Amino acid sequence: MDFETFLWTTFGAFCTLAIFSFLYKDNPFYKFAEHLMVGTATGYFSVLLWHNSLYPNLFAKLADGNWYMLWLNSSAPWYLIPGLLGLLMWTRFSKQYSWMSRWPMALYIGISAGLAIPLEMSNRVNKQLYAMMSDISWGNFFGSGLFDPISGLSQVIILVGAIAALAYFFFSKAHTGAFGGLAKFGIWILMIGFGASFGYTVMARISLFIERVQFLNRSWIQVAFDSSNTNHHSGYIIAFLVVAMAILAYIVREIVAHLKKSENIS
Amino acid sequence: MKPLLITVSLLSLMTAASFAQSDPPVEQPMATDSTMVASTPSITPPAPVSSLEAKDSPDDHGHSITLSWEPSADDGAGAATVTSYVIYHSTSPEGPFDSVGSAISGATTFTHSSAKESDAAGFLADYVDRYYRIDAVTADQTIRTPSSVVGPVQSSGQWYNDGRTPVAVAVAFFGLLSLFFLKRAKAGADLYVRPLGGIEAVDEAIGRATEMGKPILYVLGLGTASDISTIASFTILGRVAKRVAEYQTHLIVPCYDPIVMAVAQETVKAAYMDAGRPDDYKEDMVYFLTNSQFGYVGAVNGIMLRQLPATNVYMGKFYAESLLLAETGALAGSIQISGTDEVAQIPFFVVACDYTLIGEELYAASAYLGREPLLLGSLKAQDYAKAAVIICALLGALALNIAAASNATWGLTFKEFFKVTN
Amino acid sequence: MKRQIPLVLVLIFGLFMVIQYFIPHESSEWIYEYLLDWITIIGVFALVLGIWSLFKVNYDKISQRKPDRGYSLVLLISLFATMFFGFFAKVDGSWGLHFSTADGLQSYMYRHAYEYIIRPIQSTIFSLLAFFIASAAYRAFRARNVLASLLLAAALIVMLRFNPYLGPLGDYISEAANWLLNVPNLAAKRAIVIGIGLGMVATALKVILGIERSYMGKG
Amino acid sequence: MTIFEKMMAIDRRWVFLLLAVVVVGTYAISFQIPIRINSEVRTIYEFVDKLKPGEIVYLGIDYDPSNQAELHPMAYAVMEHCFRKNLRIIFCTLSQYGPGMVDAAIKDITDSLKLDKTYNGIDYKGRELVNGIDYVFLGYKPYYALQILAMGQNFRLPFPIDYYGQPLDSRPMMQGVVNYKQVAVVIDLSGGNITDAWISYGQGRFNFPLALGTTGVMAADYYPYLNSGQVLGLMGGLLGAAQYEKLADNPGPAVDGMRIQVFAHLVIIAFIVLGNIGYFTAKRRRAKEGK
Repeated sequence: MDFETFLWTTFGAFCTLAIFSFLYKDNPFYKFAEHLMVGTATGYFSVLLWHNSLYPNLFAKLADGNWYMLWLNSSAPWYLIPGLLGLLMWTRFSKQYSWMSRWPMALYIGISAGLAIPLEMSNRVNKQLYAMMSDISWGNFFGSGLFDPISGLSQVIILVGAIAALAYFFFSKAHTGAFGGLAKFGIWILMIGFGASFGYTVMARISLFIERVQFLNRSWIQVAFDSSNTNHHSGYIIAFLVVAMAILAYIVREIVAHLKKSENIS
Repeated sequence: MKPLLITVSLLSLMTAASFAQSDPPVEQPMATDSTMVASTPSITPPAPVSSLEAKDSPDDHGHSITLSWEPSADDGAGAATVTSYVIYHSTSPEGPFDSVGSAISGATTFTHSSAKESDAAGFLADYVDRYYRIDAVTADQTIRTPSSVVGPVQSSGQWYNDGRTPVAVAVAFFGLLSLFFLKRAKAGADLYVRPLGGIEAVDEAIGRATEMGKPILYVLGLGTASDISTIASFTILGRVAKRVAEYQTHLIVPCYDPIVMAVAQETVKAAYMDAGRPDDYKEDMVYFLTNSQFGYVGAVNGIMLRQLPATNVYMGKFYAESLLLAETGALAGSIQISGTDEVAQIPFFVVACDYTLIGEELYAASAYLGREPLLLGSLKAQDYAKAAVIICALLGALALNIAAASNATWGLTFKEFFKVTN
Repeated sequence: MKRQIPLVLVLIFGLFMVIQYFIPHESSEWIYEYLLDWITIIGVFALVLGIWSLFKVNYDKISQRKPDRGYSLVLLISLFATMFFGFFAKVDGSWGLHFSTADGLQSYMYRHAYEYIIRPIQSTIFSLLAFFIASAAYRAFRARNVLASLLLAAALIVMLRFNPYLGPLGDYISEAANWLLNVPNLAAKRAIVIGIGLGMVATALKVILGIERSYMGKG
Repeated sequence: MTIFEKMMAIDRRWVFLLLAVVVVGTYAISFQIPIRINSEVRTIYEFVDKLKPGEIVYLGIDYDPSNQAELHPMAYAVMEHCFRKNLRIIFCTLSQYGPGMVDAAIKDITDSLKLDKTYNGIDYKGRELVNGIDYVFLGYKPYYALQILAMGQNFRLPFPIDYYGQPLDSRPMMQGVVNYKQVAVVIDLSGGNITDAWISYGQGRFNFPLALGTTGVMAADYYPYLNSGQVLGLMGGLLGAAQYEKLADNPGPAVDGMRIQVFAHLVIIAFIVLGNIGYFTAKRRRAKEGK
């Protein structure tokens, strides 16, 4: 790794440690990294939206290359409409005309809502209902080769469990009597499902932390002390030490403050 | 933006298909190589495909022909000699025929289509007579047997998608059900709804914030204004903001998406007007943070620990940040109420928040908070729809199992009625 | 006028999109794609409002000399610097701001801002989940009642699924864990998804019909 | 505050600290943990272990870098095992981003094989792997299903020359090797649809012994094929890789990863248990005092 890349990596490592310091408590390092992230990321994604979305989807269609000549040469003049609607959003800068920004907002929400109705009905209701209709292999219960009550029973539980959990979501029926029992079974199924999903995710989350530890170790600490860095060898170590000392200084300060506080109390 | 995603993936699939057409699938072996000939067992020409049919593809926008056939007799027998089928196309029965793609052995259908109008090279014009032929090809590409030519056939676009009829039925059924209950609600029918824990907590939590003199943090999540869960969250925000205005507590609404911010500003402003306190509304209650997922989380976490809100409300679309937000909120000692339709995130909210609206409860929340008869009427429609789903599922399972027991196929026929294709 | 026109727009475009779903014909597809473009374009225009809001909140902090104003300065500098570098590039041998070509995306600072600022911070915030999942489990998994016990038991079984210190019990636990993930979990998800689907359709319907209009503001 | 009440209300920073210490500690210090071996992994290992020197293994590296974390350890464990047993390997990738990865892996394994090693009590002398004698790398071709079928006819049809530009016929190891019939076992490592193609187009048509390595999430979907005998063994995710490493007595990245995971999970479980002990004791005490 060349020295320049190493300096960048050191900055990345500093940001990494600054974010981790949040686990102890809110502190200046975290605040710095947080505000840096908000600024940089907003700038980054805004530019990306311009280059990948607004320019090709609007200006390129209206202007054939020269965005400042958008009233000329347009290959798709009907794209003036969304352009104007977009401009209407800017009426929000004025108090008097800000009501006009409701038009594009209404369009946005109307189109989205209309899009969702058949799509969500199909994807979430029709397709799940189709999947619920299962051919339960009763043969598994009653002889015929392998006796496998678990898999037969499992299919029944999937069907009945889903029905019970749906019953739990009934809003206009009190959870009493037999229906209450069904709804209760439903919430049990929901809770078991939630617990299992939670437990299953732990592994992936731990992996995320391992990946960060690997980054700090392989890409930063090991590089800093790599003796094959003949050029600027001391530079690598100094850069490393600057970050390490800053963090150490903060820890010492915290400990001293803590000790003083407990002295005052006693 | 799911529909967009689907469109994009469909498009890329089509593009891939058009690439497939220009690229011969298997390179020609070096048949002149002497060792090669020695080690390759000789291949006899395979039988051709039979019953080749070409039809306009159903339920589409046109520019597409679907072919179907019976596989060659040499397909799949032992170390099958047929490895692929190459599809040839021409606009005249005499040819010349061009290869337009290939299908793997065992396949019995192929769709000849063009990706897009703009893709001039692959453009397949509608209402043009077309003829097709299929070669059964062995692993050695030079040994192949052509089928007879079929045609003419024309492609065209349809005005109704037959495969989506079950969705049309479901939407119509649900729409009518909703209208029926809305009408009843308008007429003043008394509609019961059972109490919901998370909803009752909202009022309590706002009261608590007022007592403590601390703000309320409302997080609309990572959705855009095109997500229905975010739209549902707007209406909940409206109710919450109205109470907040009445109690004269401070409200913080940091946003991830600029349109969501604009809509949320309108919502909160209207709520303050409703509460009769338009002057208490401040522009800086609803503001934009960043459109980066983890930048947003980092900043909201900072707000929680610095401004120590009494209550955090999370409603809308949440991804991995659900637990990051909820745990930090718990650390700050805030009461937390959450609701999301993102199934994978519900467990984390359930574990880390005081109250969680699970899935559909999020959509019911605005009706609960508003207590307007019209909104309650739509809850009733939802319940009846759920009952219909349960009944259909039971009937389907019953039909399948009874029919299977008597070796009949009508169970499957019943099930297929519910299938959405295309 | 101010309130009626938006509601009419919602109704017309909403209904059109519902019907469009069932029409595969080219013309309907063309309008569909065109309308999706509208949404995207409106969204990008709105970003200016967002950036203005971000700027104003932080500028106010600085001008009112609030305690944490230094961080606001960091935010604003990094925001405008990144935007500048996203457009600033060398094209045809001369440096300048280029809006109509995407050369800025390849510029040194813009790429490095992503690689060495956004990426490490992003993955580190994400990785905080490893800790929060632990603290949430410790705090919330108490067998207070039946529901909490079920949640706890299911989570524990799944978390123990590959633990090597359980001896022969381990096989049963790992099978039980698989069963939990594939049976009750599937049933629960199915019910939630159907419920959500109906809730979404109901909400969207209320929006289109103008019954739910609190998002539209007043006056 | 009694000790039990304290157990219920440990500052979460202690949870964070202990978790961090355990993860970093188990990452830094390499030690052995017992790994329970599932029969579906054992069958693969034993099948490979019983092959005679000189027999040919087809190793399909059909994943892209996004699945590297889970599947790469499997590839390394299998390669090391095969080459130490003096088996020969036909490498092939049907994933677009595979070739560079396979080439790098071959270089790694060549270096590793130069060292003397002892596995399961048997000493293996280091040796130099020779391209064309110990292994061939066929390279990459698109349309995986077609290639799987074509290789069933003759490897030379889709791959007349190998990745390094040598005609397959000029490779000593490929003399007399026509198709799957001359291959002892096909081991496919994949994170997607290619697995299905190997089952239906490969094993289904040509009936060779097929062993699979999949990502952890996918594994559950392939157990039916194990029961029906179409697949002789199955390695699922990091755990499967760790089991193979353990069987081959060659602990590597998968065992390391599992070690960290196991102990991190144990920390979380320990805190949950602690909280519950505290909760129940405090509850009982309160009940007693109430009386």
